[in-house]
Amino acid sequence: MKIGVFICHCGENISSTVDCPRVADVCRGYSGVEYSVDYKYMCSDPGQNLIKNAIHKYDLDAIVVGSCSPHMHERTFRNAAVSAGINPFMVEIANLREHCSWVHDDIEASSRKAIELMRMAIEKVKRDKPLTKIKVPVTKRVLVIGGGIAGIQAALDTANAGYEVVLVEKEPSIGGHMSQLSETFPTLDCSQCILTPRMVEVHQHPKIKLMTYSEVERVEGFIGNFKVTIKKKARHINEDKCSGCGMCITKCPIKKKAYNSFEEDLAFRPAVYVPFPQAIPNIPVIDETVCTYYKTGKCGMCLKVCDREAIDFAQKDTMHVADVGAIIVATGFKLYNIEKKSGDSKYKGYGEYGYGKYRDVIDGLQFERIASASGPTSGEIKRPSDGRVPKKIAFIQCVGSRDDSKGISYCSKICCMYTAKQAMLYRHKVHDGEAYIFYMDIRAGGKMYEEFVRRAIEEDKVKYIRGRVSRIYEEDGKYIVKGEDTLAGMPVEIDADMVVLATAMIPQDGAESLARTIGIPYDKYGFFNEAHPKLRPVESTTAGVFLAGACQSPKDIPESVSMASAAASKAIILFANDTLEREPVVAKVNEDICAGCFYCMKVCPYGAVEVKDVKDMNGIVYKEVAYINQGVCQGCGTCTATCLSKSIELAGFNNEEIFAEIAAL
Amino acid sequence: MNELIKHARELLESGEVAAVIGYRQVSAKRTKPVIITDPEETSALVFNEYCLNNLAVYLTKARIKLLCKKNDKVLKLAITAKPCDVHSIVALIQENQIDRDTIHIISFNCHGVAKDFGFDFNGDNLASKCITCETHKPLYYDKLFGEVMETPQASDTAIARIKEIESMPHNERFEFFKGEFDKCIKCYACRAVCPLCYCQRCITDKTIPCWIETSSHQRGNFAWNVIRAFHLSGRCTGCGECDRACPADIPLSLINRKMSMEAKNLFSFVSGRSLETPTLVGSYNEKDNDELFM
Amino acid sequence: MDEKIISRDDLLKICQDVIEKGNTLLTPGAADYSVVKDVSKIDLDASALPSKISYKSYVFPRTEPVLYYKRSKNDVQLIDVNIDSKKIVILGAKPCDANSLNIMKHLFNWDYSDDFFNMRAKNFIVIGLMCSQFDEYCFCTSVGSSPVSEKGSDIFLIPLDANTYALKIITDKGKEFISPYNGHLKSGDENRSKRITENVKLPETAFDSSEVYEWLGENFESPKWEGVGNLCLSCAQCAFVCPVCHCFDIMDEDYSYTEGRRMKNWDGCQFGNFTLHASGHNPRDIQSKRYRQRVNHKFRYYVNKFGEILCTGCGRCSRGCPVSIDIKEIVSNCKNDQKELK
Amino acid sequence: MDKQNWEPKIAAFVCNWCTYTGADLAGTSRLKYPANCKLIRVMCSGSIDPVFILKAFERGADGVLVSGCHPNDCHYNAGNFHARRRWDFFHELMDFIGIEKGRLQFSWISASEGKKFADVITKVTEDIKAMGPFTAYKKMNSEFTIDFPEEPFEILKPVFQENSDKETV
Repeated sequence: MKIGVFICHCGENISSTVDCPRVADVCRGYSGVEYSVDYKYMCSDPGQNLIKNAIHKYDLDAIVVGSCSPHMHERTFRNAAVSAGINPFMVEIANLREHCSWVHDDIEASSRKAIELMRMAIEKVKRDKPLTKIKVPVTKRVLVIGGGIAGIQAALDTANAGYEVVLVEKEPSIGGHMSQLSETFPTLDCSQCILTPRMVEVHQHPKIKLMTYSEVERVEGFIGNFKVTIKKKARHINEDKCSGCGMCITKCPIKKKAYNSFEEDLAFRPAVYVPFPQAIPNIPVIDETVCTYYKTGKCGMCLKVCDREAIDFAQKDTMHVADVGAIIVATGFKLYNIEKKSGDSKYKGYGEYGYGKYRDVIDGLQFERIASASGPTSGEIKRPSDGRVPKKIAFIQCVGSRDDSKGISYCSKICCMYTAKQAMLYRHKVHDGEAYIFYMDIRAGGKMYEEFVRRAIEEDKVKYIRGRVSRIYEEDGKYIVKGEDTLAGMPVEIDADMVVLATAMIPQDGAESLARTIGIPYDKYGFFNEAHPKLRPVESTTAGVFLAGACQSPKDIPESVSMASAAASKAIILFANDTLEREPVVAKVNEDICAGCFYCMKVCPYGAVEVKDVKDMNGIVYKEVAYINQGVCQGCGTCTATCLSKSIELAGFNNEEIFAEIAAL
Repeated sequence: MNELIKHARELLESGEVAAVIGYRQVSAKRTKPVIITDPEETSALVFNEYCLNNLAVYLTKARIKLLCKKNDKVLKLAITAKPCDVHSIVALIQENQIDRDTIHIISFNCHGVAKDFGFDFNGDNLASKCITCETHKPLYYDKLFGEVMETPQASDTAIARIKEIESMPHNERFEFFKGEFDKCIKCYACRAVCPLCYCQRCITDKTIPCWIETSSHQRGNFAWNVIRAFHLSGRCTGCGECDRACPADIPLSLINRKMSMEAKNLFSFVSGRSLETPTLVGSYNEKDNDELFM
Repeated sequence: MDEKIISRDDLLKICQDVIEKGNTLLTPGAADYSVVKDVSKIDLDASALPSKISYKSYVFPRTEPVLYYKRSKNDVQLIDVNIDSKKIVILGAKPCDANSLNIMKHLFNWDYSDDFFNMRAKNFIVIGLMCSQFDEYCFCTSVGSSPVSEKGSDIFLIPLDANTYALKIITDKGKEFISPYNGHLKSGDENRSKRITENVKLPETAFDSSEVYEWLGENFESPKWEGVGNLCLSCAQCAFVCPVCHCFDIMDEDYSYTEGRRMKNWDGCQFGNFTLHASGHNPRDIQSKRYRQRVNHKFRYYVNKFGEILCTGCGRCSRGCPVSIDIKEIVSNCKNDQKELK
Repeated sequence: MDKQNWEPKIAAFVCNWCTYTGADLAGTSRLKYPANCKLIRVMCSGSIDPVFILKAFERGADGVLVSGCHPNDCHYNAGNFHARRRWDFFHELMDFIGIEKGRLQFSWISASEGKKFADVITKVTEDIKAMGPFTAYKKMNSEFTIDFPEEPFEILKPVFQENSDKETV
């Protein structure tokens, strides 16, 4: 093997404390080194040309560059090597700058260390093997989990780019939390009005396969080649036959047994229902838990009135398998449960605010329903308890958020804005009403956001009080809100008719189990982790799985939408090629000597290890060995060290290479 | 003993098992493993205080597994196992080497075995592992024989030895173990008798690169014995076969015992005691000891 | 034959002199033949069983460098090993051990003369001691030796009583060794030692080695090997404790990246990798073939090649076998169709 | 060996993502630390096998440092957790066998802890200097080593030439 050695001065960054010409001289003396040279700037064009010319002239098989950190210029030198016809993995970098010249003063010591670092790199490169990038075929179909605004946006963008989409939503209708909202800040335009057309578009899009009332059960495979099993829960309505006429809903005798969860339990719904009138798909669901038929076997009113024979009491959950190349997770959020919780819950709740005890102490989403024209009060602001119009409302921000003692230290980001909006809406609808907002800080970063809050204060006379509320109790039909005005430095007491709590956003139920199903990491609250907080915010650490919306952290609508579009474009980028190229730094099992203990499987963070049967000449399985799926392996090498017989090799860091480095210490 | 023979005979005759791995008597105080496939030969089977071998080592051997394949059918393998040998079987099941379904465990209520062949069975000559044994009744079995009898009392000299070594300064300890390991002739009997050393090719047999020098000089011996002990850390079930097999009388199970104690201290784990507990190697706890790390 | 009488004290004086001259003196213990530093601790016990490990490692070490090398850019420099020429005196070698070098020397000299072995063997003085003890594993009488065999000894001792030994000088090397100490020797009476040797209890002859030789020749493919093959666990303890097993492996060891040494290490035919070819093919892929090889090598191939059985009947391999495989039992059962090998 | 002029040889096995990058940061921050320690980069601390450490001692290292990402920070989620369990064990074994704790040290150094990297290297170097050469290990095979005439590439001689600004290309 012929090795070329190139020592970079990095201007004077290296050469000021390392005698570069001497290092090059010494390296020339090592066996295998055909050519050794030092140069002012190896990464410059002349420097790279020096490398390329040397490769041609001396017919080099491998090169070692003594320069800055490989994190800096490994790619540069690999590209130079490739253009001169050498495999990029036959390039080793000795870090003479960050690990040597910059950190040592003593010329003698750092020159010696530089020589030793070069010796290690030379011995390693002798054992390097040419590697080629791994090609994996790509299934050009995306799975979007969650049919809220983020999921809808991601699905539409991907579908409009020409790729098939499977959109899975666990509720009977898509729309998510946005469909529950009344108006949106800072424009105060009607939430449903802007959302519904998008929902219809999803429904009618030829590339989108919509699966509502469904959940992801299992995810196998890897980037470009996921196999997803989806459980479609039984609706007990034949979707092909149902026309959405709603006769079954009107005739259902069960009227007041089940709370309407879309109305945030402020209203009831029948046993057969659609969540809301604009639901997509407009197909009802029969709730087995309240339907008389499932209890007594009688009734069957819906069956009688349905002229299309769409009612199917015997329907069972079904499993569907989809092959997809990418997954966009957009499972969204739910609100912190403010009722006082027993000890087993992760969060403590706010017993002192009396939520659940006093009917007029409500959370933000309940207020949205009350303020919504399609809500239970048809948009009139009324108290849930007695239907009276409240003359004084206290809004309390940061209920749950930014409160370590209650379990959440993060800011839920949107509460400042929606509380301002809700106070504004209240003032618009009840002109003589008073709105008080208890806040810790007002965080109104965003286009037109600060102006919006100012408008609430200045034009709509919303009264902001900086301070926390210690407790709420009922007295003569009023709710006494005891708090503190920290700016005035005195206690405050407000006798409100209604209290609205801006509760924290927390991840949707089952987020953690879904994360385990897909194999993506999540933080201690259950929000999914992005691959890099700044540079890869929409990718999970699992290749091919992208994140959109509030499942990653609290977000408002425009952020969720832009993140969804970003996730969609990541998927589209992935689909731009028929095959996927991956760095070949992956582990490989020596099947001849694998004993099949599967410790590698236990330690693999990515589930890349599979069981493979080894057959003899007659096709009879005689042993089971580990097999590492090259598409899934991320190349950490934990399996290589766990393998007791060292039967796994990590390409680029294999045993011989590391041995050589140690030997050349 | 007749019950054991009868049971083994029934198993073989019914065609349920392909072979019975057991012990036969060769002299008054010595038994020897025997692999029986013919019902007629079951009469040789015995179980007593001289059944020292840990027969679980045979379960992973390809040639023994081959015995079970008859006309496309995989028959069971019956094994007579002391309660402590069952620990090895559990560890092997957890490490995917055998299926619980294909092993028929014939076990015994055990009151200890002699430390080696040829010794009278009494407190002075009790095998070291039996002194601290807590499983006189097997944790898993398909058939149980034997009466519950009292184990002779003996003092735990191994633990005293470990304490003694721990009290030495580091350089003395190093010299002590260097001297012990220097006796090693690299016959690998410790590896051959260990039920958990089932690797198809041991790390020491791999010479490109040569992580463990194959020469049996001090350094090669040191590397081999340290890595052997490390590979068994958290896995060793403490059967003590390595000690018995070693022709150079290196106190191998002393190190194994020490590492088992560490497994218990650090991770509250004892190998081979439960099929449900995840193995120590290959699992982790976010709360594992972090003191070691700066 | 020249027979003398020596008292125990005089014998120890000779030993003391050997040590003082800077030579190595070995005596058998329970585990091993060990180097004597203090002659007063010498305990010549004719009724001890053979030690666990034989003394072959002193002439054929378990590991030894055969050359050193150093690589420079375009060159390799080789440096030979100096073989220590110290005399090694074995006092009280068992008759079964004493003959081991004589048996092994054929192998180290038939096509290539192995200096390492020959140099050490030349400096070896074997003082044999009659053996008066045997156990269930001893079978020296079946391989042409006996507890009173003088074969292989340079000098042979027969204990007459607690403090006197009959001393027979067997070889010229022995004569040369003892000549400086002739003053310690008194002339003896051959009949007296004969009375003792004739009354020594001999282990029963377990098999006829020529019959075994015949059977092995005809039953290479015998299914009987399977039984013992299933039982054997593939360690090489039998080979490593054997006084005449001599297989070795050559291995290069680097001790810096440009320098290194070539080592000669013991190897054993029961290891699965022993015959593993670079191609991946293994002619002795299963244990029964390896065990068959071991028996064949000892009782047939070596006889064919060198006319001697590669076995001294010491029984170490059986005594130490973790699964109690008894080679005597195997060999004596092999030609008996009624008995399986296990 | 002259203990005054003796410089220890230290091998550090570090993960690519945290400690190696932390060492880069120490460089870009121009922090100073002794030049005794050479880094061997692996992808994750989970891929460091105890045989690496024994081999480093065999090759004359006087001390070994193993370093990776902090718990919960692993680039590969869990590699360092497996590593930690492995080292907890191996370290106890080494201690029992008689290798002092200072010879084999462990740390978690993140990519942002350039200062910590410099501090750790300084501390490890000082610890090992105080312990002296690891002769117990090095002596083990002295009977089989011979002295070759000269270190092959004269790296022990002062290598810096005063006027090194000559044109080399």
